[in-house]
Amino acid sequence: MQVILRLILKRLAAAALTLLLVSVIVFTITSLLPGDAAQTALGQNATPAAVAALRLKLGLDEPAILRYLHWLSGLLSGHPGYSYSDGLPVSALIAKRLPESLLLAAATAVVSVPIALTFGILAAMYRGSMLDRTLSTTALAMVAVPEFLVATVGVLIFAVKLRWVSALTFELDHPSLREFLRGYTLPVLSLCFAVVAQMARMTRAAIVDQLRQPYAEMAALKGVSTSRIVLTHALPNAVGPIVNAIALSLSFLLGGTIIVETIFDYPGIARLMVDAVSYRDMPVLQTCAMIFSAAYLGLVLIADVCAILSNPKLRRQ
Amino acid sequence: MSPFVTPETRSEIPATKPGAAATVTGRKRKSLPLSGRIGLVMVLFWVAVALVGPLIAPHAPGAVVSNKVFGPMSLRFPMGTDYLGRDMLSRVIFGAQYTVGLALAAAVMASASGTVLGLLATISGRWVEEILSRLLDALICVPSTIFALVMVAAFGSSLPFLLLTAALSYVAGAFRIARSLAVNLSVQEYVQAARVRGEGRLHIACVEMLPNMIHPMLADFGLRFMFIVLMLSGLSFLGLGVQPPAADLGSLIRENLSGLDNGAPAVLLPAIAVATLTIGVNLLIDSLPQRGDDA
Amino acid sequence: MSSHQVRVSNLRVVTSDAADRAAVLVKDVSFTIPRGEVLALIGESGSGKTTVALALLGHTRAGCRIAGGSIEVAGTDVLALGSRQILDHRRRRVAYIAQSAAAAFNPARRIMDQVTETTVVGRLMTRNAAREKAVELFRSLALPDPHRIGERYPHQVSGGQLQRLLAAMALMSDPELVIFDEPTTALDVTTQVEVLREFKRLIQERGTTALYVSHDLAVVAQLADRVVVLNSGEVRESGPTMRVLGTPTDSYTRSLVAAATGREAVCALRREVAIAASVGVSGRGDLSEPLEPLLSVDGLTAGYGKVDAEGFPSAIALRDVSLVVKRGGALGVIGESGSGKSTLARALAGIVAPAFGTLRLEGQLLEARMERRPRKQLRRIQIVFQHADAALNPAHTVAHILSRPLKLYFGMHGTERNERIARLLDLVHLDRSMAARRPPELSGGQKQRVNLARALAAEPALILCDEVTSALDAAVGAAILELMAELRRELGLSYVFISHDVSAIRAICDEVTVLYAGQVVDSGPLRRLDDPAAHPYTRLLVSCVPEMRSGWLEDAPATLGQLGTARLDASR
Amino acid sequence: MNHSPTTKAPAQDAGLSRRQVLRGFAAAGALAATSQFSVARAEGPRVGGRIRVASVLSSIADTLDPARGALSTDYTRHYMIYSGLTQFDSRLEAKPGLATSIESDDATLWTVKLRAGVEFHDGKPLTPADVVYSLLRLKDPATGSQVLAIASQIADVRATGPLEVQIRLSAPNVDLPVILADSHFLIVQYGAADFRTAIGTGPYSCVDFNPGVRTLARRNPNYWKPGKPYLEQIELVGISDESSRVNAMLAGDLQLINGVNPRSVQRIRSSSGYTVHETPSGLYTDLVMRQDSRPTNDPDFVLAMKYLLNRDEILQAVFLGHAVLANDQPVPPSSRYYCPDIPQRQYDPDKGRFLLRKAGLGQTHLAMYASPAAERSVDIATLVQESATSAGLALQVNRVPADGYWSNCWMKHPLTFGNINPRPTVDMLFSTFFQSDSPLNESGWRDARFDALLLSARSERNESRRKQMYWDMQKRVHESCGVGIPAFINLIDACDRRLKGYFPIPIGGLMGYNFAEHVWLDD
Repeated sequence: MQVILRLILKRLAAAALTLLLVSVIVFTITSLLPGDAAQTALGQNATPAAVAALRLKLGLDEPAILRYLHWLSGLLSGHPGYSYSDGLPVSALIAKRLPESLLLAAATAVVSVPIALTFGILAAMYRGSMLDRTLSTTALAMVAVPEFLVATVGVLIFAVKLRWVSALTFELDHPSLREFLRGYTLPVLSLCFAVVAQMARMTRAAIVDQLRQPYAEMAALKGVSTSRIVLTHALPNAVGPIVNAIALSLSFLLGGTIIVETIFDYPGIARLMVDAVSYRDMPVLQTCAMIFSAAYLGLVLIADVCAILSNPKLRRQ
Repeated sequence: MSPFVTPETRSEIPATKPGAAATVTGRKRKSLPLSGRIGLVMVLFWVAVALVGPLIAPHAPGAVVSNKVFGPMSLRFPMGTDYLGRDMLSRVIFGAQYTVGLALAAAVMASASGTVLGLLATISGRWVEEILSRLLDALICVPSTIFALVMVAAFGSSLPFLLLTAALSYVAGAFRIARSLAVNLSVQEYVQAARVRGEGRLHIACVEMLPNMIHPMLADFGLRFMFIVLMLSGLSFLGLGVQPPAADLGSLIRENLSGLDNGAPAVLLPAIAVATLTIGVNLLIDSLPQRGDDA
Repeated sequence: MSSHQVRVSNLRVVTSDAADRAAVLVKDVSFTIPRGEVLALIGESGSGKTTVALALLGHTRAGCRIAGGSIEVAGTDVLALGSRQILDHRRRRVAYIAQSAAAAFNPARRIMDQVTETTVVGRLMTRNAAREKAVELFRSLALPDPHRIGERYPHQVSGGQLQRLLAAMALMSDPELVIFDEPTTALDVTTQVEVLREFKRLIQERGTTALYVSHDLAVVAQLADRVVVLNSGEVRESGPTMRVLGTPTDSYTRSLVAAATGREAVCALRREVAIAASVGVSGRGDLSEPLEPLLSVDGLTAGYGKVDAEGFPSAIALRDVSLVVKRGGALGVIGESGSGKSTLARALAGIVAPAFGTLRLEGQLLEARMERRPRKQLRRIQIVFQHADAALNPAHTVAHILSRPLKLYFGMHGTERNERIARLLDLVHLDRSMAARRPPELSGGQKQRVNLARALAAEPALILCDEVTSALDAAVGAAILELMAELRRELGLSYVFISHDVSAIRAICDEVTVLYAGQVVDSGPLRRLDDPAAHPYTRLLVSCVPEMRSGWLEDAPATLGQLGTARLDASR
Repeated sequence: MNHSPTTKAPAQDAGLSRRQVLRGFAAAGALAATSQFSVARAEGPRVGGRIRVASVLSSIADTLDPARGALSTDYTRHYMIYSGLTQFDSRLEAKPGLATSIESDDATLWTVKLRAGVEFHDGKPLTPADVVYSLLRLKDPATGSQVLAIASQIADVRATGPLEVQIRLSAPNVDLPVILADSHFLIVQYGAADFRTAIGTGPYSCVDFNPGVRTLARRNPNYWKPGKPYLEQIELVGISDESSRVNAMLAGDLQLINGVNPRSVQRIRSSSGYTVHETPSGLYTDLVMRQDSRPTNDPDFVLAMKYLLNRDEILQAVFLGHAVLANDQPVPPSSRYYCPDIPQRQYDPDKGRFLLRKAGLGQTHLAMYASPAAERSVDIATLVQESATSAGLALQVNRVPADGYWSNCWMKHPLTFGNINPRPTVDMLFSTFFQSDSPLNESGWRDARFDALLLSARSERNESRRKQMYWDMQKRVHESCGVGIPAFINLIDACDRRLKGYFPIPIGGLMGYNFAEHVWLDD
């Protein structure tokens, strides 16, 4: 357990550094963006007088670096400031969006992880066979088609033509399972297309790698069936890389869903961040970046802890 | 902690020791399996289209040549017309040029600089390694689409910046892989032998390690290429990407998306083009003989 | 004939990848094993012996297939079995004991689960019955704590114990045939004796029919009733063990036996030479011995991991080691796994920085880390690694590999360098045309010769040899040793020859240092190995080297246990 | 009733004072309201039903503050929740709203009579203080108002009675009643500053507002128009992806959408349950040639580019015919001030080439900035590029992301595209985008005669003289201004066929953003 504790502590320190770097990078690039929050908010009506007035109102007259430092010190004390766009506290905006994003990610994970594992395990079990090739090519084809095309085709068939599901995902006032399924089926499936392939490939590769180990041959030679070799011998040893692939895919599900969120009008956090870019809303943008980065670092850490826990040699050290 | 004494009694099958990644180069090339050949044909086809296509394209990519939008396939317009009545065949040809050229160049840049940085991190001191790792961690943290969006918003979508953006978005992943490969290689005995001999770091990185990283990096390159193609099409979805009237294949799908419900070839054909290109690259790379691959 | 438990006739195994250039791995091999007998399948690497053994289980490795012939085990036609019947065949009738138990056990599962797996899955026994039987087998194989050892994970058990656990796993179903595939090759000699002894006892007690696959004639001589000699997939000779090993008729068998006995003979010869030489040296020592030794090591302590306040690393591999290499001398360092002998080589080379102690080369202080050593000192000490394979960059040609030290140390270019490369190849008896090849195209012996040539290119004073022959077949290894002896004579080189193999040490060294658990327990001239006054561990090591006579196993009395368990623990 | 409401008749009589005109406004407005109401009654509007409406964009910049409304979604939201002193009718003239009358003698000092008995959603009555506060805050820089420039015409607003307010302008403007119908001038409660929620006097009250996600509004039973509104609940969302928007409607998830791509019109029309509402409007996308930089300030270049606009091709290829031919001046044919006498400029590449050569610009390379922010400008740009190439001019299309386009590209580079929304009055249009010293004078065009005409027209109470001035101004723009206007774009909405009561108000889509109080849902 001490290994894990030490790993976690070390990673947390590195993560803090990484997050700081992310915020510096985001800050640097956004300060290179043309226009500021006042100009973009006024858009076509941005006369110099109006812009100056709005800048004053938003506090944009302060130097950018000072605003960044304010934001940073605010974040450290748990209060990431106010949105430039509508003056709401950033935390309130995030509080509305983050649960939605987590819900979508969770729903997608619940569907895609078992599918990917099944794909990967079956492909590994029958590697080199027709089934393997079919599954692998299917997975590739799934990811090779741009997301927005998959989503739009899905909407045309299942929402417009068949009317089985909804073409948008609305905020549900009184969610029932039926409503949930209507609203979430298409976005979840579109996202599955994007993530299943990668996880399936990694699963297959990790298991195949284990199947090449002498112990797998030994198991075969003592009369263990192929399926049992894969499931009870190779799989426990392949947990590390598989969990890692899942973690990477899940981190994608939080930040990489911008297209799906746009198409299904899903009120997720990726769209919030894109809005924040469009409106030069530095506090929101930075906070979103922090969330994505923290999620990524956290997931990778969890994956590494899982990998250690799955390995008796490391676990007992 | 002396290594186990393990006589090679398994040499009935060709040696498949870890680290012997380059055995492939030593052994005589086996002919590609069927899937690899299919992949090769697909890739060569699109490379050929990108290279010679523009010479034989019937129209300029921006020319409106028909007053019928989303026209069907016909003798005059073999791939139909697009949402403005432009010739799809010409647009797909020029689109392929952008997709193949841009994505290929970006993937090469990402993989190459990832490899170089990975090597650098491995052979340099702790501080360089730490700084590089943190920096690239920071890059990988931010979702690539959003990163690209910010980059394009800040620097515009001229070709060089698009290239740089795509490369930057994927360099971190390449770095991670290159670094883990390099770390594995750095404990190989031949690297230690070079060190004991008194070789400089540069020599160790470039001469001893690099040649043995190329093949696994190539496998990674295929995926990276596919992701860059998809990222470019994602960018075009968000209204960024290649400058009009030029368009990469993903943009072609995007701009003709409203033709989807009546099955316009203007949207289906570029989709097929993207799929065949990316699948082709991966089939080809997957079927390249890898270390210890028994499939 | 019905007494024949195993009948293999005209077995043919080919590679299946490309039909046009299918290589034949096993050519028309036939043999039988009567019930209750042990047949040994002898051959060097590449002989096809493991392929034959696996065929009895109805298994071929990926890329191979059985192209003809028939295999009958206990009346069952193995090649006619369907995929389900094959599983049953392996669960009930034939058991397999692999070379490396450490690799054959799944690291992520408890030993008991793996030992009982097939009997439970195959419904041969209930779970509880299987566990009881396993414990009983553990006990009969003299495993410590038989009730609880099954609850451990493989990494928590020593190599010799794992090998016995693997045997227990094989015997769970009371199989009709047990296949031993080099089961002791990966073990230290002292462990090997114990394991061999247990195997022999089990075979005798149970009247087991067994196929014993090995390259080691001495081991085979202890266990097998009959032998089949394989070379390049073909049977060269077969017959009763003592007849074949004693009076081989086939030329190949003769060469095998010669290599083994020859080495014994050489050893015997050198033993006497060494004794004579040491007498001679002492006689004219004052005349020829230079004032300072080539290399002297004083109080070397080294290890791995974090360094504590007093400067000790968390895992200490070497403790207060001192030794001296004379100019032109060959110092043998002998020890088993965990003795710290490889760390010694690395510390001398500067790969591992010692925590304490000083190194002196020709009287000059050597920097601990190689980065700090001047190039001239680096040049004077060259290292040759155990895995010839891993020590050569697979991406480069032999010429390129050899050219590096020439360029680095001597700034050689062009024709001069090429000529030197050619001469180096001559020196290690490699054809000059090899220069254009890459390591993957070379055989194991050739690779090790290239490694030697690379070391020689630096024109060193001292070559550190870390288990240089361990990964090679006996005959090939012997040839390398011969070459090294020759080079030493011609070039006046010094060696630090690190090995677990007593006979290899005997073949080349004139001084010996015995390492045990990171400490020097014994040292002296080579004859120290046969000195009755030597350290008990030294004597144990020597007595555990198998000899090619029947009954040796019974005569070899010593076990590590006699040294006391406390010291055994210290070695891990 | 002729094509114009009854307000027209006195207005065309030059002898009447504006004071009388505006009193007429009051009477006619009341009449119009009741007559429309009775028409609706005859068809049987049903009270009840919930609809979901999607506009083109929604983001974290969404606001409940009418002063800061920046997008059609904002305007729509604000008209749902708030009421203005006046309202637009389908001819973009002012009808009474919270004001029952707006009167002025000199078009400078205006007296506004407020409707009695109007209640805010929280039950408080509407008072002059609310009106004074609402109008004056538009002038306050701290408000961040979108109409700071227009509101600065307001010199002062004072409560002059229990239901009376006086507005003093800094200069005469006969269009004030129309300006007050604009969504930014909607009336908020006195002291309103925190717009996390909204309290207005509009037809719907705000139940939930989540920026970038949705606005949920429920029927205001105490709305000051008796019987209205009809719907029980409206959920307003913004969906930027057009195909998502159309698909979601066709899938039954939305009942009303705007910003329909011409390419989707046929598809919606052929569906059984949905219909398209198309409104010709004054919306246009124009090529802006800055007059303060080379070479776009060369009159020959400007004229050449106008000849190189292949209007028919743009109309067909870009808008599929869902647009009206324009003639390089901003007043649409539907306006009563439209000048029909100007001959239509035709696509003439030869003339274009000749003029370019004359200007010495045969081989110039020039960047042309377009953006999704300016509707269809990217497509138009590619077509312009093609025809320019045929005339020997190498134009490079620079597509720029929507965000930042207005502040950093538009009008900043020599050759950009603008996108001008319909304005309620010709005066607003001209004074914002063509007046020499207007900060938004797109092309930086300077024409002293035009400026003089504009000022005179603003205070000119004689309708025919005013019209003549506007005609002259259109001619001047057509001849020499640095904007090329190829087409007026039709506003295309689509809705569920059961949605009734829809009529166009050509200031914008969704009935000039005002659908909420007018439509009902049939069973």
